[in-house]
Amino acid sequence: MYLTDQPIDLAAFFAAPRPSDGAVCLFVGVVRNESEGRETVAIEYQAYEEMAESEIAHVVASVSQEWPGTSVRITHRVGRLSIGEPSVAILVTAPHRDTAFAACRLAIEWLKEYVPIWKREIRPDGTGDWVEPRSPSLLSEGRSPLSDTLFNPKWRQEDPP
Amino acid sequence: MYLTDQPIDLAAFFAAPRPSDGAVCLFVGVVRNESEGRETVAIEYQAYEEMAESEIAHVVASVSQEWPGTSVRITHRVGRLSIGEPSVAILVTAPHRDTAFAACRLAIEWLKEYVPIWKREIRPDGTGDWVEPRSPSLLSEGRSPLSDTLFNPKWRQEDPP
Amino acid sequence: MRVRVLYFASFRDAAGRAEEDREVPPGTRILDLWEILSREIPAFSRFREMPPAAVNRLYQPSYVPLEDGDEVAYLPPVAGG
Amino acid sequence: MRVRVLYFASFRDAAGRAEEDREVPPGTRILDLWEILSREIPAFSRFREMPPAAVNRLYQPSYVPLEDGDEVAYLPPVAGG
Repeated sequence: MYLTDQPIDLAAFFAAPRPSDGAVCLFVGVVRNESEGRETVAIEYQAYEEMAESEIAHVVASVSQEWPGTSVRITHRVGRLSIGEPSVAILVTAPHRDTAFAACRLAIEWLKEYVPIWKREIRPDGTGDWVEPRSPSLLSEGRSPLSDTLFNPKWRQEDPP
Repeated sequence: MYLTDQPIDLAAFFAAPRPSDGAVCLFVGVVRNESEGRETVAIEYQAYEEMAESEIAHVVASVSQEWPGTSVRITHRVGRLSIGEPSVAILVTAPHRDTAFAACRLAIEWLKEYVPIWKREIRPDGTGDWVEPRSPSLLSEGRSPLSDTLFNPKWRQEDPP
Repeated sequence: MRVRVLYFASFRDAAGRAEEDREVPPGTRILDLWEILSREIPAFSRFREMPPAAVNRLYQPSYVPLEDGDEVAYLPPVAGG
Repeated sequence: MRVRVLYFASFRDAAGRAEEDREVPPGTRILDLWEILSREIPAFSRFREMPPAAVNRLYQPSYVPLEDGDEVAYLPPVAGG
């Protein structure tokens, strides 16, 4: 279970490193009070839950494949969050810091690009639009580099018509 | 006080982000059980304490200057540490993740290059040598890019003979 | 045949529902169903191209034919993290 | 004049002491004192060049003259983190 509707407890999330680990990199995304100059009072996160669970699993597996020797943990909050609350936490332990930083950064980038989670920034008057960055072009073609590689035999078997 | 001879309590070290912060990056260095293929059972950290305190302050100030908008916290352990114990923790909060990652990475690199702390890797038989990487050449010339810039008026006033 | 369609975020707001079952002819592709939905839900036509789609919780290209019992979702640009 | 010399890590092991006071002639530079110490402490001669040095807890170049009461440290390669 990577998604939770409960506050993320960072102390509990922080796993003990393995004896061969020399580096830990933790990234935490938190709800901030403004976005492009507009005040935000809260953020609502919505997920396609079953798919988000499997896509986050793909992120974990793909990052671990890209950076061998790393151990990757991810948790993502859903529901309505207040300013300052963690929305996502990614913990990477690795033998060395180069790998820990690179894997942690890759995990958050892939999560943001491929995991079906949406957010609505709520303004002081209670209104708020869904944030819609541009979809990565690969994804618009129905391809995810994560699941193509590892988890989508159907896609690999079929040729475009 | 950046140095401590007590175990680093990561939960206590984790500062609440500011309302305008959207990203937190935490790096933790931990004692690992081997180094270049040789087993390690513990590491002894020794510091030139008064100078290390001021050099870590220089790292914090220089990183904050290099990446405006970041907030940087550092703590470094001294004494004898067991496998898995944190030796250093660096916490950066920032409005956005690019800055948080970059500032956190820069802080650990500068700390490793310029802060007068040494470590001795202790082998199973109790012996162990001080780890001596190459000094950065600037430092061998008596110059620190951190303190030159901000804190060393003496150096800037004097010309080489 | 029958497929289940899921709506999320701005698509859910535009459709006014979170999910529904749809009867579609055999051979209907992901793109064909999107075009049907776009005619019903005006807000969908703001996309010049079909958005990313998932069948049974995996991203799939638009030319993939649907099968009876599939769970289909068209996904507005994601913004997790 | 009198300066205080501090030794750390491998330099402390080689010197057999953590610190000491030294009498040096006025005008002695950081490099001059290093050369004096190198003659006394054979392990120091493994460095072809003077290692980084700090006076009163700031890195300083080798040509800086010492002053009475200065705290001087020659620093083996650091390895914190």
